[in-house]
Amino acid sequence: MGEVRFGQAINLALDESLENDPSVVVFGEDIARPGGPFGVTRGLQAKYGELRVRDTPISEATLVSAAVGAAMSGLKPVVEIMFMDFITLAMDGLVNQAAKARFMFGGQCSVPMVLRTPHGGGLNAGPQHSQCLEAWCAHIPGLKVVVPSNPADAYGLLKAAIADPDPVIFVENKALYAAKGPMEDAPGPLEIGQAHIARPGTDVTVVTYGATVKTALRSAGSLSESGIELEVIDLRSIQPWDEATVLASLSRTHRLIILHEAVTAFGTGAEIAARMADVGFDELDAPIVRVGAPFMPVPFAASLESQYLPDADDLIAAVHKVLA
Amino acid sequence: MGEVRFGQAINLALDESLENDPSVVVFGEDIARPGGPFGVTRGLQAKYGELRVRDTPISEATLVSAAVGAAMSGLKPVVEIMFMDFITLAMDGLVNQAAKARFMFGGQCSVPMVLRTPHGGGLNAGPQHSQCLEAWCAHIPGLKVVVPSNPADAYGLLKAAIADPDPVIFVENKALYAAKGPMEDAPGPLEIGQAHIARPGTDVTVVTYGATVKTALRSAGSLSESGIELEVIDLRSIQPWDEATVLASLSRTHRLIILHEAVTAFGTGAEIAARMADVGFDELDAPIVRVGAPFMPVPFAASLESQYLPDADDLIAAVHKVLA
Amino acid sequence: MTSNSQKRLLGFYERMLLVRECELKLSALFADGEVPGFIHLSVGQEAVAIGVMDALNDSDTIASNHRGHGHAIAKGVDLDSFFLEIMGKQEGICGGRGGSMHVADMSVGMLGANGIVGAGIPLAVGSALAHQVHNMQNIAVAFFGDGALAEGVLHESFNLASLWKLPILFVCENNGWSEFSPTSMQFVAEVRDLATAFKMPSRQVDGNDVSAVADVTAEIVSTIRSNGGPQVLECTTRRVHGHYEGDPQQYRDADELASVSDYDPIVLCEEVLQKMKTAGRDIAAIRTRVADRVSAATDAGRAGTLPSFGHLLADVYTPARGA
Amino acid sequence: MTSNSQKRLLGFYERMLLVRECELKLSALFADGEVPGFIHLSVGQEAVAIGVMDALNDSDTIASNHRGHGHAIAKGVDLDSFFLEIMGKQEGICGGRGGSMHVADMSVGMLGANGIVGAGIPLAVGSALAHQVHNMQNIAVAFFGDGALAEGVLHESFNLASLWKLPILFVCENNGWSEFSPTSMQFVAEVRDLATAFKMPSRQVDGNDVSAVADVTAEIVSTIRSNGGPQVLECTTRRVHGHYEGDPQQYRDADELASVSDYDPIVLCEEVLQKMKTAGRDIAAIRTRVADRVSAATDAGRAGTLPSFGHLLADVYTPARGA
Ligand SMILES: Cc1ncc(C[n+]2csc(CCOP(=O)(O)OP(=O)(O)O)c2C)c(N)n1
Ligand SMILES: Cc1ncc(C[n+]2csc(CCOP(=O)(O)OP(=O)(O)O)c2C)c(N)n1
Ligand SMILES: [Mg+2]
Ligand SMILES: [Mg+2]
Repeated sequence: MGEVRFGQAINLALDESLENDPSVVVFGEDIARPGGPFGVTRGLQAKYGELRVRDTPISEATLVSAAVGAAMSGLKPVVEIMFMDFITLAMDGLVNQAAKARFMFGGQCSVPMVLRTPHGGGLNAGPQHSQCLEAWCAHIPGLKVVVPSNPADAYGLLKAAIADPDPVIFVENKALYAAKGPMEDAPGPLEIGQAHIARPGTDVTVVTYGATVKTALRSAGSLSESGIELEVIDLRSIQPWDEATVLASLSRTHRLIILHEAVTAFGTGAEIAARMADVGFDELDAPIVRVGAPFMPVPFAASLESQYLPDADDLIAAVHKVLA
Repeated sequence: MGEVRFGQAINLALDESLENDPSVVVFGEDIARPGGPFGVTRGLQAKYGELRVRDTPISEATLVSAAVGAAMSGLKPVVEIMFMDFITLAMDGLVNQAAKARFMFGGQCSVPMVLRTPHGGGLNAGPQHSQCLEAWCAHIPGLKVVVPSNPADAYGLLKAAIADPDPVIFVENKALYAAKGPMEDAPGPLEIGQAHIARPGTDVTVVTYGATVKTALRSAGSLSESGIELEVIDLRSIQPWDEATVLASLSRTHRLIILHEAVTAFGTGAEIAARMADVGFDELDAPIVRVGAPFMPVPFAASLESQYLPDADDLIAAVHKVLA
Repeated sequence: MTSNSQKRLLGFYERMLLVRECELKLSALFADGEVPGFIHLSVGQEAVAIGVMDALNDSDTIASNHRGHGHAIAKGVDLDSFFLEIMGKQEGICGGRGGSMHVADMSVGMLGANGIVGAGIPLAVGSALAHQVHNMQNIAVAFFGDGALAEGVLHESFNLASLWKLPILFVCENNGWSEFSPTSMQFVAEVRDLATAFKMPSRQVDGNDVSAVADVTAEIVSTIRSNGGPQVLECTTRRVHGHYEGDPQQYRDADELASVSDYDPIVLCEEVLQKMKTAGRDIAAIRTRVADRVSAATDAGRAGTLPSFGHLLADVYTPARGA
Repeated sequence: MTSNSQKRLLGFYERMLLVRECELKLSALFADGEVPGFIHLSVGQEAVAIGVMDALNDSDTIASNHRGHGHAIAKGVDLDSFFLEIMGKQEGICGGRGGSMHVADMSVGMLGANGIVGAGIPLAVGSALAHQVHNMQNIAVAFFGDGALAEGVLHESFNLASLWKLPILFVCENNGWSEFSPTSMQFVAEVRDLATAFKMPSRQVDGNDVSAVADVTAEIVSTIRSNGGPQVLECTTRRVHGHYEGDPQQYRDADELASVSDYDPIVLCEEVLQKMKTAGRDIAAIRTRVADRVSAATDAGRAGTLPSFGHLLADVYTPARGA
């Protein structure tokens, strides 16, 4: 298939899922006729009709809860929340309904729905349009949380998410939409919960996901020139997350850094660090260092946001710290 | 003052705050005339009138956002959300408005509001009336999160929270409402962000907060008989949390356990463990162990819930693990 | 000879009585400590559940609320499994994980009671969306109280259902109270005015008159099934017990509380049956049958085992096929 | 001689023109890369902001939305600080941390633009609550678009405001579009019907006729100030530019888009001024003044410094007194 863009890969996964499974429906604000705020859902309504691909009113709470009710009644809804900041309006549906229905009804039903939503900064979109709130979802038993880092993974993980019987939060870093990457001709779904070693290395394990995988790979390239070999693990999904792969890597490198765009404090990195400080304790030769956003809202001004976002320099400083 | 109950201490703090500051208002569902679902706000409307102490409709999203707007306009609202599970309905107000207003408006205003809400199990109230979601709030820059463990602290921390210029989430474990504890005659406010060493010890540091402080103290008592001395740190507030006190304790005991009722994964304990695996790494002589709820919704049946909740046995097992 | 209308009414009577006796039994079991947690009874409101459900099929879906025992029983959940659940037993319909506030039975289209006020409303909207996409003539029904009227999802759901012409019936059970506060302190609009604003037909019915509820619902449901779009039904009724069992209801006016028995839907039904000259033995037979069923369900509930914790962690997500 | 009504209209004209010229300048600056992020312009909708704000005092509060430039300018935010903010400068009214979607000025009761559709509505309710408790005759105004009508907080806020008789005016700026979707695909109810359901008086006004907006608002506001409780005002208007700058509006019918200039509130105002035989030099003077102010603000914006990151972390919470 050659090179595709991240957004295209998502479109393709939606397209094929709609094509192959009549129970798949797609809805969200401005996703159908206009094709989505980032153009990701373009063409789907024309192809699959107004019954299955719908524009909705601005009613996030009801959209998500309706997806739950629809999933309990035989559909596989893929609902889009335009910016992850807006899931704040829909947490009841996600947390009290979607996440719990299967368990609290004694396994009588599953809730096969996907919530797609973009997170992340880089567009100077300001404090209410840039947040990375995936750690919230990962804290909730019953939800799965997937964060792809490149087009091929976005495709494979979204196919898997739509096929998954349980509710999956599918997080798309909006800075990636235009990114290009290679994709096989007839790719299959990826397994949710399986990490990918994006670059093998011997000195420091860097665990990351989403847009910061690129940051880590870039840093790995430049550090390699000075003889430091990072092993970059792309988690792909943070709930469940691939503890075995991380632990195995740590057992080789004995040094661990976790990198993500979300606020460091109480973020995804905290769980990985905490877990490794327990089960991986004997393997650790250095402090576990987390690299993430500082404890503040995402500031608007370009000069502020660029300093706010964790970057290669931050990662390299952390590498030097764990190697000191 | 002798012994008071946890609920009474909260009532007293509200009463005095209403008395001393005409800008304090209190509202929530069934809190005024009926005196609150747990009787905590009893008598306040009779004393301070219908203008300042109000029953509200069941509209959590608007209650919290209205508290924000009121706080920006000169009031100090104390809003109650009946169960912490229901903050899912009000996260926009908390996260996108309350937490960010000061920062994103360049410091033009503060948002002096308090959101009181009960968390926790033990009442067989089931999966939608028992959750501990404080880690969500602690992940959000701009919010403070306070969780008292006893009546005197509840009083002192609530007085501080109401006086605080920033939004404070005040979390009350509902299993504590009837608990009694000593209180001084004219107690002052406590400082938010300062932990309390509830029991000094030399062998293992146990960091906890809220209802599980009692669990830790009980275990400490019984372990002491077999010569193991736990140092029990009651965090009192988890955002900000008292890193210095925890680190100092770890530097004495070299062993760390974090205990809370919330789900372990991606919970408050993760942040504390992660931080100590970084800044406290050199002090650690054993894996950091977290004790919390398993990764599942809170089950209803008494036989299930009692096994679900982390208890003294779980803590003692963890102590033996870090001492092994 | 028993006329058809008499037969129909006897059916309503028996089903209402079943709900009533189940709940009174649960109340007693609760008082004795055999039911954990807290329970909300629909005593006095049985005509709504029975009347509405009379018009529904098993393939229609309902979403209920915290006061959902009547909805569950009326929709056809197995009574033993129901008692077992509320008593927190392994054999309960939800394995003891949900209890009173989360009784559900997917096999009869009962998508669950709900602990979050208003939350069932958008769930039912989603279910109606599924019916519409599947084009199966099924409908979804959302049951909610007057207290839920103040939740934003009601508004969003009214709009979405009307905009998309979904096959859904919104049933507001207006019992005048929302916990310890009267409706007048909670909500200023009338349900019918809201429905009108959202361009949905609405009806108001005496929710304590089971025949009236059933008749109106039957009309409405047949319109909805023929692609008539969403409708709203407000049933005025009375809450007899406290908000939850153990609530002494001190906030209620003594006269008002005393008067609730005048509206008892079961008593009213029995009066009509008597006017119809229904044979006393028919009523007596119903009473016996109901008492027997409730006592059998109680026995079943008591005989259930305490759920074991062991396998729960593996059951948060759907097990992989073949696993 | 200039009559009083002429003077008033000239005032409106000048203020609307100021909003317009500011936004057109921002549009150009955005195209040139001098404004980061994205911006939503209110071109064509200026009469609403200017007309409504004419009835308000500095101590009245407003909560705005993503399309808030007009509201901010009309409420009196300092123009230099406004440009500085939108251009992401340290000296901006919010220190460059908020930008276009978060312009706020507490000193004139502007509680902020808002990036969350509908979110300003309950904020204004809270502000009105503060006014009521303080008993100061101040009122709060919520500005929101037709798209926000579908958010649940609207319903909750209508109810709470009406229940508590809060001094609040809900202003719906109905420009027929919600991003790329027409209102007809978004919301089925009429604003006035909702207001009526919630027992609030409501008015509908041609939102492109600044005098009409000002007159109606003045009436409403004086009623609210005398403890008349909440009211609703719907202003019908047109969005001229895209949802955000850079939006090519391909989803809009060419004729409809072409017709928007017929409704331009500034052109309409100028026509009335001409009918009143207003001296050409008065209008020319206004144009010059406005152009000068905008160009001064642009210069100020450009002269601003890039905000420094250093102290930000210490400014998430309110510094301790004396610190
Ligand atoms: C979101 C939410 N808020 C508050 C509650 C607490 N609560 C449970 S029932 C109830 C009153 C509901 O009143 P209504 O809808 O009229 O139902 P009724 O109890 O009268 O049947 C309240 C406030 C809740 N369960 N969920
Ligand atoms: C909660 C939320 N959902 C969606 C969006 C994205 N969004 C921004 S503006 C807008 C349309 C708003 O339409 P309307 O309220 O009519 O205002 P207008 O843009 O027409 O002025 C949408 C969907 C948002 N910012 N917040
Ligand atoms: Mg009620
Ligand atoms: Mg609009």
